[in-house]
This record gives sequence, C-alpha cells and structure tokens, in this order.
Amino acid sequence: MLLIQCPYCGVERPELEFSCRGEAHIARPADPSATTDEQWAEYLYLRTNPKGVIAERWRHIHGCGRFFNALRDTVSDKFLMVYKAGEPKPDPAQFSKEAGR
Amino acid sequence: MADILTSELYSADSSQAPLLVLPDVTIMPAAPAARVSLRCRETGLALAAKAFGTPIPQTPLTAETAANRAAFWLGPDEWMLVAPESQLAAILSDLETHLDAVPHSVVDISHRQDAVLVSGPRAGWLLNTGVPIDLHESAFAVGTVTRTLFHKTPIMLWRTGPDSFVVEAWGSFMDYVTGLLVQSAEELKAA
Amino acid sequence: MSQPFRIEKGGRIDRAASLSFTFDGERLSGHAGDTLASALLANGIHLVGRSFKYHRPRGILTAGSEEPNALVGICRKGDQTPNLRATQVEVYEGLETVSQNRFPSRGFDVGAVNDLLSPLFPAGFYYKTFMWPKAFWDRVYEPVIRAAAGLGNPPKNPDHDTYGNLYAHCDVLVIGSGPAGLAAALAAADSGARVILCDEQAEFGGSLLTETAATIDGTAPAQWVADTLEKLSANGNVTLLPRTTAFGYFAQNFVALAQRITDHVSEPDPRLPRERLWQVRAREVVIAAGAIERPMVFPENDRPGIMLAEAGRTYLNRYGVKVGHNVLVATACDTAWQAAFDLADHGVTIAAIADVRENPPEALQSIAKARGIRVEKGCVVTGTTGRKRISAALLGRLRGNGVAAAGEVACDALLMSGGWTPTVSLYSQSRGKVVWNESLGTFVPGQSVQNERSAGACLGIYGLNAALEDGYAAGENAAKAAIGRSGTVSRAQAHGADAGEGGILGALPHDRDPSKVKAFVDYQNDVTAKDVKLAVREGMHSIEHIKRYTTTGMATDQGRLSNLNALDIASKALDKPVTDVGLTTFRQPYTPTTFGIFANISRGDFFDPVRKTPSHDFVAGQDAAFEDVGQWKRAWYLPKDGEDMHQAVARECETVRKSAGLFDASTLGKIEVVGPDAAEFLERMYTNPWKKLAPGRCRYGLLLNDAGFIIDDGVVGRLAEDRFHVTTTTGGAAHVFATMEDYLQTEWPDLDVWITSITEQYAVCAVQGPKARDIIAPFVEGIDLSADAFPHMSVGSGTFCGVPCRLFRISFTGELGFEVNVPRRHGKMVWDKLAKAVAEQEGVIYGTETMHVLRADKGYIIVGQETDGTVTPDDVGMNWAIGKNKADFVGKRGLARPDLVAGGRKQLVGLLTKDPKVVLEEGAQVTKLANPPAGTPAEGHVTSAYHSPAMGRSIALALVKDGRRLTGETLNIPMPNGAIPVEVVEPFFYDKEGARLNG
Amino acid sequence: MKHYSFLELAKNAFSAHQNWGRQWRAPEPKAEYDIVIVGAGGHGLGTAYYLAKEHGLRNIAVLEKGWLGGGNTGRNTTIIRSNYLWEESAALYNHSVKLWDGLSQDLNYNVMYSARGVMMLAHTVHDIQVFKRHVHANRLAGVQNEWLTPEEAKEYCPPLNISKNIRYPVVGAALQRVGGTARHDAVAWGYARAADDLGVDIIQNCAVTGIRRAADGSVEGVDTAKGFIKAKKVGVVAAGHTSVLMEMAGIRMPLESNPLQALVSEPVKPAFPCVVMSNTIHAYISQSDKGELVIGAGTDQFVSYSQTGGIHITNHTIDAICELFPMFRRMRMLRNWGGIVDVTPDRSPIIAKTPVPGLFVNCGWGTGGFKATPGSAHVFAHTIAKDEPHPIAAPFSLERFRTGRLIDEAAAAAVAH
Repeated sequence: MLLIQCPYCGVERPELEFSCRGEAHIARPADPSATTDEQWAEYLYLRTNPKGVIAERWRHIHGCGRFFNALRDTVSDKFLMVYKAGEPKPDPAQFSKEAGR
Repeated sequence: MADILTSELYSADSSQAPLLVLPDVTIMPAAPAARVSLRCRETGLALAAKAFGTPIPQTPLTAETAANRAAFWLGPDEWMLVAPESQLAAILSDLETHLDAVPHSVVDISHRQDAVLVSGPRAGWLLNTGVPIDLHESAFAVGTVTRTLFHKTPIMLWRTGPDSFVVEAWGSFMDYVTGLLVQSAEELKAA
Repeated sequence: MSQPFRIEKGGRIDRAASLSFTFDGERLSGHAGDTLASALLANGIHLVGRSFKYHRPRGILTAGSEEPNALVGICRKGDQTPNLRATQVEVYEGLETVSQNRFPSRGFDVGAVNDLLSPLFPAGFYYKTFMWPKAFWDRVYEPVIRAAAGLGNPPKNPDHDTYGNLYAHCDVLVIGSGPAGLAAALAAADSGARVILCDEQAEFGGSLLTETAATIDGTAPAQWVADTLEKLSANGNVTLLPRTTAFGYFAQNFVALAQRITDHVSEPDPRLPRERLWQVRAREVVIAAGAIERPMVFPENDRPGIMLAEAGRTYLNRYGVKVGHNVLVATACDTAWQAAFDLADHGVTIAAIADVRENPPEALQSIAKARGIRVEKGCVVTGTTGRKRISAALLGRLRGNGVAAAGEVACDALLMSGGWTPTVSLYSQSRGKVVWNESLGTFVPGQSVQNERSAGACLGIYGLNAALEDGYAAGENAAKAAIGRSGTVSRAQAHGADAGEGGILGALPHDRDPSKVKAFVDYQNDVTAKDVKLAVREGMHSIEHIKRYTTTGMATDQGRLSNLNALDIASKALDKPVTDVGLTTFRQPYTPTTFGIFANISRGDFFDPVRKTPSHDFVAGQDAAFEDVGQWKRAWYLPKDGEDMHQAVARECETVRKSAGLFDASTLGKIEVVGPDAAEFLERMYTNPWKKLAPGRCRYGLLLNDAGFIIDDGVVGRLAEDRFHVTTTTGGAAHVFATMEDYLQTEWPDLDVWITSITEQYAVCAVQGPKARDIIAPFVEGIDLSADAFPHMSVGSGTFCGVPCRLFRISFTGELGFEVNVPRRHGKMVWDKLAKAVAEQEGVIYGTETMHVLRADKGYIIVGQETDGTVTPDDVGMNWAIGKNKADFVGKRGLARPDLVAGGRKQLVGLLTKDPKVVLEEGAQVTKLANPPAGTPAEGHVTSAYHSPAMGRSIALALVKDGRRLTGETLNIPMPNGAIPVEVVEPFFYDKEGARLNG
Repeated sequence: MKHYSFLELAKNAFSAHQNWGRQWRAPEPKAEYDIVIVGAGGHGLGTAYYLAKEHGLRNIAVLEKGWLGGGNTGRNTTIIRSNYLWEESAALYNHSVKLWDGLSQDLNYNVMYSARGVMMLAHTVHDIQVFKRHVHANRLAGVQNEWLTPEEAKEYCPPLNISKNIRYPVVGAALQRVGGTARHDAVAWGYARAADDLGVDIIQNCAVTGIRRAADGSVEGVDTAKGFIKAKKVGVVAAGHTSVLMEMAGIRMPLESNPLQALVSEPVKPAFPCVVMSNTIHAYISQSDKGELVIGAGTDQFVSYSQTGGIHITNHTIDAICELFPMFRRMRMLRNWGGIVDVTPDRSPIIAKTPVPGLFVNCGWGTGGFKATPGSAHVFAHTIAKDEPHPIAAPFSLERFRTGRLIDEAAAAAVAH
C-alpha cells in the first residue's frame, strides 16, 4: 500500500484514502466539435503508460477530496513529487535521472 | 491536556444507550447537531467567519471552536460548521446573508452524518483497528480533524483530547463503524 | 508417560508443568515451553510424516519455521488445521495432532509404493505422459495425481475463530529478537524512538536461548535476554510482539505482521482473536532475521533422525531433549562441532564428527580429543540405512575427485551442517538485490532500496559479539534516520560463540551408483540432485525454469533450506558461476499465513457495510424480501399471506394504479449543486438544457461519458437560481459524484459552483397513485398541492409532518406521484405516518420489483438494465433529452463518432409475445428465425420482461438491431424448448398520453 | 524431436534418464528472419508455432528479454473459459477452447488441460439478468454455458456457502462445463518445444531495445541486446510491456499496465473440484493438481511495472474467498506474486495490424489472457502470415477505438436503479 503526500493536506496518508485517476495533463479539448475522430480517440484512450516516470492524477477522495498530480516511478512505485492541480507539469526526464533511469 | 470539547456541541445523546462501556474505552452516540457544508473561495472566509462566529480555519486538518461552534477544515475550499441543532435555521440564513456578494455554497448536511464519541485510554488503539492513519499524539495532535477511512467506510475523525475522539459517518454507515468497534473491543474484556 | 530422551535438567521448559497431548492418537507427555517437535523427540519419536511425492518416512529436520518435513494437522473443536510445523506448534494440555500424507498410517503408508516406482517419476514426468488415451486425463490420470498430491487434509467446517486487525506506525520496526535484534531495539528505544520489536517465536532471544557456551557482560545469554526485555518493556515507546511473524515487506516501508494469539492456549478465551494482522508503517526497519543452517546433500539424507546440527543443539540446550543416544555429526563448518560437544557433555555418545574439510581448526580437534570424540577429516556421508529411523551411515573419504568407502558408522541420529545461509527473504521482498559474498559462499543483502537495514547474521555477520555490535549500530542509525537523534545505550560485550569457519554448497560427492540413490535438495517436494541435473539436461537453464520444472524451492519453506544447494548443483551442471545462474525471487509471505488474518474483520455483516434505509425495520417487520443494490438493502417485494413473488408484485402493481403505493426511494443518489454557475455546470455535464429551467421545476437528466454512452440518469430539480437538487441512480451515486468532481476540479476549475452529496441528508418516501395527493395533503404545509400550482415535474419546499421537506412531484410509475424528501433522522417518523395513511386509503407498500414493472409499463429505462455502457441516447429513443443548441456537453463529441452514427445500431423497442401469458426471460436473445443455427448473430436481446397487471398481459423491452424500423413485425426469441414469437411495438405500453401522471 | 510417451518414460528409466535431450535449443540469433516475434510467453511462442505449422514458415525467431514463459504466462491463475457476452469475444475464446482440447496431443506435451468446469456466481438480481443474458447469447453462438440455481451450484461445488444469511448470498451461477484450467508453465514449454522442433529460434535473455523502420515507414528489424536483427515482419506480443515496445516504433497505445496479484495456499488433499469466480465480490479460486488453492486477486489502481501490489488487494480477495468458503479461513497463503497486465479501455484484446507496415501487435488481454493462448496465437499467426486479419481477429482492431465500435465486456457490469 503506497504512502502518498497530499499537497493540500500537507500530510502523508495511506493509499486507501486516494483514488488514482490515470495519466495527468490530458486536457479535454476546448472545442470538442473541432476535433477529428483520431484526436478524440487519442483524448479518450491513448496513454503513455511509461515504464519509468509517469505524471498521473490522484484524488484524495477520502481526505480533502482534491485532485492533484504526482510524478511516480512505475518501476519502483516511488513518488518523486506531488503538485497541485493546475500547476505545470514538471519535466519527467529530470526526475527520471533522479530515479536512476 | 483537558478535552477541548467544553460546549454542548458533541454531547452524548441521553436518549440513546451507550454502545460500549469498558474501563478502558467507551462509545456513546452523540446527540444530533446542526451541520453545514460551507464552500467558497478565500474572498468569503472573513464574511463566513463573521456570520458563523468563529474564524474559518485555513490550516489544513484543524478546527476553530467557540462556545457552541466548531468549524472544521476539510479541504482547501471546504469546511464543515457545527452548532447546536436548534440554531440551524439561523446559521443558514446568517451565512446566506453575509455571503450574498461572493460565490459560495452553503448546504445543510445536519442529517447526512451521525457522530459517536469514543474515549478512554484504549480509544486510539480501538480506532486503529480500522483507521489506517497514525493516531499517536505526535502525529495526530489534539484538535486535529480529518476525513479518513474506518476499514471499508469513510469517516470524519476529530481528536478532542488525548484519549477522546469524535467519529462521524454517513448515517447508513454508522452501524458498520460502531458494530466493528464494539466487536474489536471484545478482546479488551478478556483477561 | 516417560520422556526417555529428556535430560535430567536444563533447558527452558517448565518441568513442573507436565502436559498431555496426542500424536496420531498416541497419548504422550511434554512440558510447558515445549514445541510439538521437542516433545515428540523427548518421547523418542522421529518419524512424523511422509514426503510429498515419494511418501518417504520423514523426521524433524530443524527447530524453526523453515521446517520442511515435520508438518502436522492440529485437531481442535472437531476440525483440523493442516500443515502446521511441529517445530512451531507449542504444546498445551490436550493438544491433538496427526501426521499427514499417509494412508493408512504413518508407519505403514501404501503411497510409499511411489518410492519404489520413483525411476518413472523424475522431475517433470507428467509433462511427458498421461496424454493417451485422451479421455483418461480427466477421468483417471488427473484424479489420481490430485489425490496423491497435497499434504494435509483441508479443514472441513466453517472457522469460528475471529481474527483482528491493527494499523500501527512506528519509528523503528525491528524484525527478529536474536542478539542483533535485541541490541537494535535497545539502541533505537534509548533514543526515544517508537519501536516495535517482533519475533516469530514464542520467546524473544533467538539463538541466545540456545547459546550456553558464551557470556554477555559476564552473564549467561539467556539472562541477558531477560534483563534486556525488562528494560524494553519498561519503555512506554516500545511494543513487544512475540509469536509475531513479519511476513510481507511492501512498498514504502509497509510491513505486514502476523501475530498468533490463542493457538498455543489450551482453552482460549473466546473473546480473543485467534490471530491478528498488524499493518505497520515504519519510518525505518531493522531486519535481524538471522541465518539458518543448510542441509548437506548426500544420498539418503532424509531419513528420520537426520537433523540440522544447530537444531540438535537447540533441542538439547533450549528444550532439554537429546535427539539420540549415539549421534553422528557430519559437517562442513565449525559450528556443528559445538553441537557435538554439548551433546557429549550431556552423556550422548558421539559416534564421530565427520568433517568434509581436510583441516578443521586445531582448537576444535583438541576439544574433541579431550572428550574422546572420533574425528574423521576429509570425510563425507555417502548413504544411510534404517527404515523409519536412521540406524547407520556410510562414510567416504575424499580422494582427489573421487570418494573411497570409509566404513559404516552405527548411529540413531545424524546431525549435519553445510554451513549457514543468511535469511534474506524480507530484504529481498523489500526489492533489494542480494549480492554474492565469496568468502561466506552465500548471498547477502546488498544496497538498501527502502529505509531498511539488515543486521547480524542475516547480513552475514556471524559471531555473538559481532552480531551485538552490528545490532547496536543498526538500531542507532535507524533511530537517527527516523527521528534525527540517537541514544547512548551502553553496549554489552559478549565472549564466546565466535563466528565459525567453513560451509559447503551443493551435492556432496559419493561412491554410490548415481542412478540408484536419492540425495534430497528440497525435502518436502522430494526434489533430488538428479532432478536438478535432469532439468538442466533438458534445456531448463534459467533458475526459474529449474525451479518450476523440478518444483525445488516451491515447498512451504519457499526454498529457504534448498535454494542455495539447488543453485550450486545447477551452476555446476550449467558450468556457470552461481552468480550467473541467479537466485529466484523471495515472495511474501515469509512463512505461510492464515487466510483469516488477511480477511480479518471483514466477515459476515462486516464483509461490506450493510446500508439500510429508514423504512428498513418497518418493511422487515412485514416480511419484505430484500435485494442488494450496491451496499444498500432495498425492499424487493412484500409478500402477504403466503404469496409468492409473482402474486405479491401483481397485487402491489394493481394497488398502486388503483389507489396508491408507498416506496422508499432513499437510496437514490442526491447531489446539491450550488453556486452562480450551477446551471452552466449542469449544462456541461448533462445532455439536457438547464439554463431555462425555472426554479420550482424539475427535468429528467441524462448523463453520458465522453465516449457518448449513457452512464446515469435522474431527475434534477431547480430550487433556486443558483441551487439544484440532482438525483442519480442508487448504484451510480458515488461514480456520478466522482465524475462531476473530476470535471469540476480539473477541467472547469473556473466555474463558481460546488457539489455536495446529500444522499443521506434526506430520506425519500415516494407516494404514487391516484390517491397520492389525498394521502400526503394532510401532512404538507407551505406548498400548494393543486395541479395548477404544483404540476407534474415541480419541486417545492415546505414542511411535512412538521419537519422541513423538499417535495417533488415526479413519477416513475406513470401515476400521479410525489417524492417526499425529509431530513434523514425524521425519515422513520414520516414513513410510519405515510404507511398508516396509505393503508387507510387501501394503498400498499411496494418494493423495487413493482417499481420496475410500473416503469416498464411506461417504457422508462433503467440505466444498467436497458443500457450496458454501450448504449447511446438515440439507441433508447431519447434524442429528445439532448439540448439541440448546446455547443458541448460531456459525450456530445463521442456521439458523433462513426460507429455511433452508423446504421444497424440496436434500438429500444417493445415486444409483445403472441401468447400474452408468456413472460419472456430477461437476457433472452432476439432473432429473425425461429430456429437459428448455432453461430447466428443475435438481432438483440430482451432487457426487461414482466407480467403487467395494468396491461393484463406480458410486456417486454428489448434492444433490437434497427428495431424502430421493425415495428409491427414478428421476431423470435429462441429458447431451449422452442422459439417464442413476438411482435415489435413501440417501447411504451400504458397511458401513452400521460393523463394519469398529470392528474 | 523425441516423442514423449509413457513408454519413452519407462525406457528412459532404465538409463536413469540420462538420455533425454533438450526440450529446445539455445541458438544465437541469425542476422535476419522473415518474422520476429517479440515476447516468448504462451501467446508469442504459440504464434511462432502456428506460423511454422500452419503457414509453412520456418525462418522465425522469438525474442525474449528474460526466460521463456516468465511473464504473465507463468504468473496467472490459469482459468480457461469462453462464455463471454459479445459474439466477437465468444468466437475468439471459443476458438481457443477448441484448441485447448487436444493441445497436449498436438504439442506432444501434457499441458494438463482440465475441463473441470468454471462457475461464475451471481449475487444480486442484476447479476442474474447479466448472467442469463450471457447464457442466452452463448447458446445462440454455440458456446456452452448454463444457468444453475444455488442448490445446483453447491452440488457442483460442495464447499460453496449458499446460506442466505451471508452479506451477498449466492443467488445462482453460470456454469461452463468445458471451462477449466491448464498447467501454465507447460503451455509455454510445450509450445517452445514444438516450435523449436519446427526450426523456430527461441532466443532468451535478448531484450529488444528498438524497432527500426525503413525509409518507407515499414518495419526493418529490431535492435536487441544481441545486436540488430533484420526482419520482414515483427509481431509484438509483450503483454504488460507492449506500450514500451510500441513506443519504439512511435505508436501510442490505448493501454495501461497495472499490477495483478495472485496467490496460492499450502497444498492440501483434494478439496475443491472446479473453478469458481465471483466478479461481484472479486474472488477467483481453483485447486491445482499439486493441491494448492489458486486464487486470483484484483488489480491495483495505478500503472506499475513493479510486479508487486498492495496487501489491501490481497485482503479484499481473501475476505471474499472466506465468505464463500468459510472453511478455508484456516488455510494459509503460501506464496503471493504479481504480474503486469495490459488493460484496454474496453477490456478486450487487440490482435491487429498497426499503422506501421510489417508491424503487428497482440496485446490488451488484461487479466484474462491465459485462456486465450492457443486461439490468440492461432489467429495472430494467420494475421501476420497473410498480412490480413483472421476473421475472428478482425473485430479486435486498433481502429475500433476511433470508430467507437468497442467490444465492451466490462460495460455490462454497470449497476443502477
């Protein structure tokens, strides 16, 4: 069971309190009607699924209820950092180095 | 440290029997209370404080209390305000009046959840049979309030003293919470 | 009741407390403090069971949790718990135990024929045979294999014991309470850290409880243990957990412990749990798991009476039991010599010490000489004799690459030691990579991956003083890392019990016919050195392949005894260094762990919360049948006077349409959407338009996912400009709320709107039927109920029975209907009053089944029944619910995808059977032909089917390919006993004009 | 290839089993192959086998970064069934079930396919509706599946607790009698041995590090730990690692890789005659020929390649098992492990050509790939050999995610009202 720092509560809590909501920074197109079928499929379904550092969305569903983002190493499952929703995506490459890959 | 619950906010419900009475831990159903979910941005906090009569806490996981009032930080834009049951209507209207000019949401959730009072030297131990967070005073000081889980059910937990806690759960989950607590306390009866 | 092998005095057993127990029905005695193994040995019993495959007689090999042979069943309360290790079972008065995997008895076992046939059963033999005749596999071969395999008999009855759970947090978790563990706990506790110390054994102390040839700070090791425990238990920050196995090391220093609470007690207090799961989050972990002794792989190394040397010493020093009268010691390392000396000092004849090494230390040799013990150097055991217990061993002298026979030595026990293997299981579970230590000839922990450090023997640091030193340092460093400070504990000094030298891996050479002898590598699974070599010969070159092909290392000790020997044999067969062959992964649990401990408190009604509505007790008192919907219990139907479900539902339906019915709708999800942008938010979430909905009015809302498929629906009432009361399906409530939060927080954080779950704020009583208004009117204040003032699809606030109320005029039945929302704790009072009022109007209380029939009459869909996640609004004829002028809503773009606009989609239709009495089966398929050949694609399926009292016939809804175009045509429902012809009709049946609900 | 039989076993017993040959070779890779399969699990090895056997191709290599059969093939709970809802799925899995029956004889390797029956428990009214829909759809499709009352379910599986007083009582079951289990390792080994015998090079410890494309965009070969290997066609059958490999060819996939745990108990004498699954309360159990109770747990909620999962997942699985089979509460877990399952949005696999000419992919089997091994391999071999999807594979395209023609086996589980 992972231990996750909630950037809003400022404390580490067990994974049980959280819900993982998949890859982060996949914004819903501002004007969906202007997208092609390919683009819509990409938004809905295509995922990076990296072996290494992933930026993903978590929700502290049984805590403060907020969504936030995290960088996590999918090989060790270690969290490298958490940041609030709306903050820019950190460079995963930099964290890849720190994670040793 | 004495219990910070000096008001009538969370008192044992005299109409209900205690759920558990042991030398080391007791569980009492709490009397009904007025509960209000307050949602707003920073612009509303001072206004809400004025309306409600306590500051609206901005430090995560803390509560502000006054006579017959408690305001719990539950999230960065979410608070639960608690007061005696009889004052609900007045509180709702005061809040709406004061917050009229700013975006906000005030919702009555008085009946959504029930509370029980868990206290005694083994209260923390008993809660940890289902609560996955560290309840040691160094990690969960008196006054801390949080939502978390009790085994498979969401709860709200407020520590009111070194050995006393308020546990709130949605109404239909309370039997599960108290049932498990009472069952887990069974071993305390053994020699 | 004599215990012929118990020594006169010594050991840690309570000689005053004599206990009686049975083994295979034989009554025996032991003492408090005995394990089953030590008590059996005290009674001279070595044969305790049979091996897995060849059913060979087996004895007690070890004194610890790694025991592969001595697995027994424990009988209690008329049932049996299988596969418990005799070396861990504590003897209590009345303990009943049985041996396993033998028939009819452990002394005479017909399964032993397998041993004779063993030439036919090499590793992996079953992959090569049993293929013909084909039908024999299921009927003959497999049942025989299954019956022959398995160890003990499974428990037969439900387990009545309880299991506990505790989440715990600490600064330093110390696993293992030998010298390193105790020292680490002392050092960490001294710093003020919160410490948990656990040990799988009943007593703390580990090897210190066996050690008699050393002193710590001038006292006996056992005394030092007692003193240390006194200090630790006096420290309020220390939790001491004996009988507690750290079995799983998970991510981020999450360690699972299994605490055994009552298994060792004769008459346990029923209020105590049998075992408890500790889920520990530790800032730092010190693993002090020790090392275990390695068996030697020589021919016939498995006879009862053959035992690890340190185990023999443990039985003597800790339990006061001699493992034999005439003991041969075979070793490759120094430590076993001490076992020989200790036994000799207690009057046991040492037949010889046979050391593989040409030059064991002089010091040891001179001690042996002083005791008159025969020493054979450069000597191996090449075989043993004795049927149910060893009676003699063959010795062989190493000569270059070969072995020369060196005679036979009579003995009644053989103690062996191939050296020591650090217990790296938990380190390995923590995802650390072990490294090969050439000088020790074994793997030891490498770099820590988590906040963890190994200490003492599990790190390959042997010798008592060195282990203590390492333990103190580990405890100090752990505390420093966890809380930033360390204490100043005074470090004890040990004298004696120094680290020994020596050790050997793999199969020992011998002079026997290799095809005729078995030298066991994995005792429990009967894997021999030959098997490992065969696997390599057949191309199994990865250690994982060898493990899986031979099953070596897959026994209940998870290969702790066998892995290194197997690895060495494989490496020689492959002609590769062991480091290139690699070690298999150690997985949790460290030792087998009771299922009950994982399930712990999730049992019965606590398996999952039982959510009850305010009417629950009332309808339960009327013998309602309930159905589970999510976690809720909902009244399904309420039979009267012996009615069956069909009769009850028919009566309920008729009564609702004739007068009125009362229904508990409290379980529906309810969300209060509040804020200046509330309408805008709903506009984006739901397909429907909301901005023009007037306060006081309601609208049916349809929710899609962004793929375009229906995921939920419900009525939404506008309470004020900035306030909506949204309802969802019961099962969808949590998902809809989470989905709304997701869009709100992450896509549209700029909107000034907040959502609050009010599902449990309100109890909801639905009153439906022509008399609904009459029934509720007396209770309502503050709302004009007249049809003009409060038409269908209205919402208003007032009071009901004197309590605040949100009243909806809505209908899911097609009748005049109201839904009374009152604060939950008033729900019971309001329900009781309404129930009385409904009864007075000759109305009825109805359940979900009736609700389903009534809505089907009207063709209202149920999400999850008419839809299955692949259905669009158009499919169910609900394009009317889509706001035509909306630029966007969740799902709009998805709906435009090619397959969602293509022809040939399945559409909702009504079906009427030609025979009105026939009710279709839900889920039945729809075809054009009456007798379609197998493989015919279906045209669709029946989603709902009921007998409709209102229509006086059966009705059905179905999703049918191009269904709307087929109205009026005949299709078929193929059933096992013939097809049922149906006519396609529009998907609504009753009061199509809606006159009744507008009444 | 030496024919395996009882006679052969007896003969070899006389020579102390010294004369058994290797089950497969350990060749060095050639510079070029017609077809390179990436991933030596059951699906990959089977693909190579059918390419050689049914399409007459010989110049084939299977590349494996670890040891063959070491991925999900060797880590699953070996459940075999074909009673899927949608016609497309039922056709695929039923194709597989037909191949399972006779696979031991075809491969001359006893894969221990044991048609002991798979029973899926219904616990709610909604479950009944869903399962009966399956039963009816399956009957029409020619797939065996039948509905049982709780009493009939108990008769088929005596340890089952059908008390009405448990939290989620059993209200019925769907039984597929031809469903069952097989010995997972043997499947990989049997295919490996048979493919090797037909000349397929199985190259272990040979990780693929890149997929090279020619100027025209088509596939050219793969970079590996053992150098560049030229290939006319490349088939990626890498389960949890598919995204990582396809990324090398510049293709993003509709996949997420999650940890999936499984566990076994200590071995006991026969106690459990069939396979029982409960999707509603998440429990899957059978007993292996060795006597271990084999139990499938759920997936963790996040992407991970760690091959480990959280204990809370195990807890939830075992509490469900203990509710259904309360006598097993005293049994003990012997070993727990994790695999990496690649999950698609509609929980159905992808067996398809890709936008890159010459590059094919077979993935997305989620938690249920083992059962499909022979069928998947068979239709994938056809797809690669003919450069055209096998009719059974055609619906399982990448294209469906664009058009919305999903084969959504998970969707039917939606609960409401």
